[in-house]
Amino acid sequence: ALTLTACGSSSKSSSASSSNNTSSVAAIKKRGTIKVAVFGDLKPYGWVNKDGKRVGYDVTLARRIAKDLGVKIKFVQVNADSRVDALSSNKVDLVLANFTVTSDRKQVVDFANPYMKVSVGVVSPKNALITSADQLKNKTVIVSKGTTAETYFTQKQKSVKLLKFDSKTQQFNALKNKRGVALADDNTYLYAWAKTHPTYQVGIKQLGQSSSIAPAVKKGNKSLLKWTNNEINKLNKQGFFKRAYNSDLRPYFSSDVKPADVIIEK
Amino acid sequence: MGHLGTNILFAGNNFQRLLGGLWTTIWIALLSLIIGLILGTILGMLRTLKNRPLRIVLRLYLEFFRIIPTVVLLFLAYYILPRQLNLNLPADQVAVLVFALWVAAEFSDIVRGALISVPQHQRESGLAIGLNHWQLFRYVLLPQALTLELPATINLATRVVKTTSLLMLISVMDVINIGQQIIEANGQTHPNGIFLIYGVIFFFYFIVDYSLSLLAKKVDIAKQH
Amino acid sequence: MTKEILRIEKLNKFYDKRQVLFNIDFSIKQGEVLALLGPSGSGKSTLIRCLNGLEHFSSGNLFFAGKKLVPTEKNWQRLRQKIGMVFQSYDLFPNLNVLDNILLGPTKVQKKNHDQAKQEAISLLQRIGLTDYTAAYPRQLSGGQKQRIAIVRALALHPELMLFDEVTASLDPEMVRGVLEIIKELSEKDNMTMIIVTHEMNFAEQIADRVLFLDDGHVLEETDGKQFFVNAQTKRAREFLESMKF
Amino acid sequence: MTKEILRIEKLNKFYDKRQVLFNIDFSIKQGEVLALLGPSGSGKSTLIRCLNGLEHFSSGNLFFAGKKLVPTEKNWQRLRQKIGMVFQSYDLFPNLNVLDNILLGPTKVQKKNHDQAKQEAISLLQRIGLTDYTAAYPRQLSGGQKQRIAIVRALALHPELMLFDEVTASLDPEMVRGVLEIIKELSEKDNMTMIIVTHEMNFAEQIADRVLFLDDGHVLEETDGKQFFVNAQTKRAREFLESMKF
Amino acid sequence: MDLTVIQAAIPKFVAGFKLTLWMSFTGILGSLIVGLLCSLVQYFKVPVISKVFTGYVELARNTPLLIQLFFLYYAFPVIGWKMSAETCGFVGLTFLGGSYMAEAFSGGFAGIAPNQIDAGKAIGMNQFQLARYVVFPQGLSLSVPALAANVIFLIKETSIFSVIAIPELTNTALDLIGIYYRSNEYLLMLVIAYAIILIPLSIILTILERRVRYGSFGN
Ligand SMILES: Nc1ncnc2c1ncn2[C@@H]1O[C@H](COP(=O)(O)OP(=O)(O)OP(=O)(O)O)[C@@H](O)[C@H]1O
Ligand SMILES: Nc1ncnc2c1ncn2[C@@H]1O[C@H](COP(=O)(O)OP(=O)(O)OP(=O)(O)O)[C@@H](O)[C@H]1O
Ligand SMILES: [Mg+2]
Ligand SMILES: [Mg+2]
Repeated sequence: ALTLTACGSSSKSSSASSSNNTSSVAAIKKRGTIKVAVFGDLKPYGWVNKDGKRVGYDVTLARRIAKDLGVKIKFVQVNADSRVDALSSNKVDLVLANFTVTSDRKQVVDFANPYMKVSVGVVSPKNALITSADQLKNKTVIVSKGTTAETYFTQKQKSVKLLKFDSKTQQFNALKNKRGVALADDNTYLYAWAKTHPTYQVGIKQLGQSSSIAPAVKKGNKSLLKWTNNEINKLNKQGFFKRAYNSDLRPYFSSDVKPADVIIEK
Repeated sequence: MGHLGTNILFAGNNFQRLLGGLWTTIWIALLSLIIGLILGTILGMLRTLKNRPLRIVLRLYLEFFRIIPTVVLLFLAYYILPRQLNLNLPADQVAVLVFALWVAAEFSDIVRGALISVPQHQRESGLAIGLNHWQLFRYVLLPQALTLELPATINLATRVVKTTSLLMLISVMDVINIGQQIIEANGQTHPNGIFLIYGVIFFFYFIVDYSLSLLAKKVDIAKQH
Repeated sequence: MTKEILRIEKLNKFYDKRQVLFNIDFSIKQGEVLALLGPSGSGKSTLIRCLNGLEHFSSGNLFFAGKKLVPTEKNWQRLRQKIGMVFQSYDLFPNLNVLDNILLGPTKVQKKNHDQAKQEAISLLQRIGLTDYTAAYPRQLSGGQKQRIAIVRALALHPELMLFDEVTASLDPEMVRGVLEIIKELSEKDNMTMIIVTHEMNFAEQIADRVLFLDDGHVLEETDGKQFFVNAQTKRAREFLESMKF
Repeated sequence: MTKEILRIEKLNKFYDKRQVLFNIDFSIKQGEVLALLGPSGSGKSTLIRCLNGLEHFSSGNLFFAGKKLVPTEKNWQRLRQKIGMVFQSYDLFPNLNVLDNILLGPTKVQKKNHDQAKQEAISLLQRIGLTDYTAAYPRQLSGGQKQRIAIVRALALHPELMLFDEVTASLDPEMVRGVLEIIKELSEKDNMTMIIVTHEMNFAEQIADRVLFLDDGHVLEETDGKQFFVNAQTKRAREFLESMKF
Repeated sequence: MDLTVIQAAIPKFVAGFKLTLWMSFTGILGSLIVGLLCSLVQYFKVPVISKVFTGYVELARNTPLLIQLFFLYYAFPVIGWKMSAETCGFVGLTFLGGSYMAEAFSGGFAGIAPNQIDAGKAIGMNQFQLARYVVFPQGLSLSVPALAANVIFLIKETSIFSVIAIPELTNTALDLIGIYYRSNEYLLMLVIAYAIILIPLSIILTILERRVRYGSFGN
């Protein structure tokens, strides 16, 4: 308990003041590498393919950002519940791990401009398809710790029993093993997952409000935030996200998903 | 075996990747052991001294590491240390740090136990030929303690290797994390791959630890003769 | 008058609150052999261990070669080089071979030249007939051999006084003789000054110039060696001697 | 002619490939005391342990009360109730008090009535003067007391033969006498048949009707008790006796 | 450090605390039974079964609980064996703990002085009586220190149950961190919770050990 005695709340004590910001654009450039948190098992956003290479929509964005910064990239594989701590503990400079913008999270990290649309979806076996939230009452639903799906059910539908996992691999395996009647997570990956698992279907496409996914930086890291905002705008203008959608996402989605369901274009 | 998905193991460079993960596991275990054993020896020696405050501090250190589960220690070191002490290490170094401190705590107890179980008359006959305290440690107590504690040390090593399985929880790309990536990447083509991949990992750990256990038994038997 | 080697004045020893030695006074002269006899628990070991500081006495004075000892750890450590001691338990260091056991004192403590110390060690081993075992480890030796080497290890420091605490008590009966003979030779040939605790009454009778009989931490009598065994002064001592014979 | 209790014919014993007992033949009659003497490692303990099956002999026959033993574990177990044995190590069960140590055999093995066995145990304790210690645990006793109780524990089964393996070897010298006196009384008053391994030559001389002298696993001589100590037949035995005196 | 955060989380921690205790208790009980059974079979060298048990002990002792749990929870259902998370936790902890306890018991049985066995035989005891009156009571007390160490070890191992979604203490803390991002508070609470379980237990076990070591048999 030695390390814990003299601390303020995590957000306050760890905000990056401009004087010793180890993740400022200047610091990153000086270091020559940018550390980016990504998922390692979330196909098709951040995952490791059969050849052991990191790929996916988030990863492609991350590589582009590194290129535009003129630095090398270092990936740090995270689970959903460690994304905030990865930033506040300076483990990474930037999170590009399908990080949904929420008001809670805004208190503890700074989000840049969004690059994707998302809402909570629910996938279930076709032969026992869940199509409305009412069907979930008193049933067990599988989620990942630290996701918006978990938060949604924790706050809005308390009667649902949650089975909470650390990683995406674990949660999907648990669904396959029928450890819950359905699995709730961002609809964007559920589409992809359902495509490769034809006996399952995303029966609820949207629960609660739609929200957006954005890069996140440590609270107070103005320098990198500003740079990233500009970068997202620039990439948008260049049609980068559309291209990335076509190469990284479209092959994994079924035909009923449109680009407009996922990416944000201004 | 085909339906269990043997080919998943050799598809692409999967097997090499698993071996790479195993290597991560092993070097972290090895490095933590080396650091931990050295530190533990020193702490163990200090714990036999009659200095009361020192002994209390070292005892607290030992109890802290003995009571807190290693998972929790890893999270503490990975997330809290950087914020409170401004010490920001990459995950693998955090792992080495935590394991080394943990090994040092456990080993200090082993060393202390061995030192005090060196028979009293050995200590006295050392004194009787005029050895001073340091010489007594150096020439009489420590060498005897080291042979006494060898089996316990090897057992500790097996525990360290096993505990490296927790590294996946702090983003170290160890053999289990890589195994999960492979399971995920090949999920729809080899639905049973999960069985095989976990089997292989299970087997990896078993090979490493079982050989260590055999060694410990051998040393123990040799000692009794 | 021969030189006095060691003198003890009013030595008292407590374990916690329990007094186990009461006002012990005695002295030993160069070349003398003093036997310390008494029933089990009478304090023989405690007394002999006080003489080289393995136990700290609670009050009293110790004079070595006429000089009063100031009992600091440093002084004890220096004194121990002049006082050799052999115990009941085989106390060779199991991690060192015979030669290294013997050389540890001379080379590490007294910082003598290694080759010279080695030569001397070998000639001591010759004397006890164990040159063949120079490179052997203690576990390869019998109890009797170990005790003889323990004696050599003490001798290698050239002590002026030797203390023996029941050195044959854990030995097989046939081994006893060899060890006692070495001790006897040390006294007769080398004129070594010695204090001996033993339960071998025949041996004590042959070797002791003087007997100190302890009972319950008190010196009950201090008698000439020959006389003690024939005609002890106190009833307690006579009873003790009786109980030792079957 | 008195009844023969035990006879051994051509007993051989190997540890792995090493032979430690060679063609041992002997017998013992009711009321006789046989002393087993010999240097350390000559096989005394091994032989005496073969007699009640703690070691299995490799070949040879054992007759008890004229009947040949078929060496199954079951038969040994039955035989052991007729053969009491006391060892060098204090072998009381540390988890039981004195009375329970003594009663374990009669009540659990021989299924005797508890109250009756208890009465008998107490009268045995009376004989050795330890009635005060009925409820004590072994750790609260001295070595001599423990050995006397171990003897009582063996006696409680009403054995026809008692085996003693160096029962005084780990005792403080002053404790020895008490234990030996009990054994002597057993022979003289109760006319108990006994085989005794001991290094106390004075004791052996007083008690042994016959001596079996072992050397290197061979019976070197079998001599009348009185005669052995005055005039042993073999040179080896005379040397051995010599080494036991200082 | 925010006290309101801590206060708000107490009910969840209490639930996790109870679950950790319950899982530990059942798992340790299971381990003791399995371990005792194994060590007895090994002690009496029961043919075939003792070999099988030896194999089990080596397998369980030399592999991480994490992988054992993954197998039970994620891989076994693939071949049709599905157990609830709690059952997996119980089976996993018992599987691992049984091997540790077996070693502890065996160590105790092996530590009995050979002269005690001889003494038992010498008063005519049969194998069963030897086991009942000599080997068992003395072996048990000799194995107490190792058993105690295993108890602590197994309680700590329950922290791994978070990977199979059992909401015990560690899982509770990690979950709360994932939702509310208050690592300092929750990790502190976690450390304290383990301390509340393990410090008194460790003290009790030390006293027990000392009792047994000084051989206060029967009083
Ligand atoms: N470390 C100790 N702590 C407390 N009391 C002790 C200690 N060592 C010895 N004693 C007690 O001091 C007294 C003297 O013991 P000591 O060992 O000197 O006797 P001894 O004459 O050498 O006996 P023995 O012939 O059995 O060796 C005994 O009553 C013993 O119980
Ligand atoms: N368990 C064993 N395994 C192998 N050899 C043994 C074993 N027990 C004894 N021996 C050997 O058998 C021989 C006889 O030993 P035993 O103990 O019978 O001798 P002893 O006459 O009783 O000696 P002592 O007087 O020292 O008790 C010795 O050479 C000994 O080394
Ligand atoms: Mg003594
Ligand atoms: Mg013997």
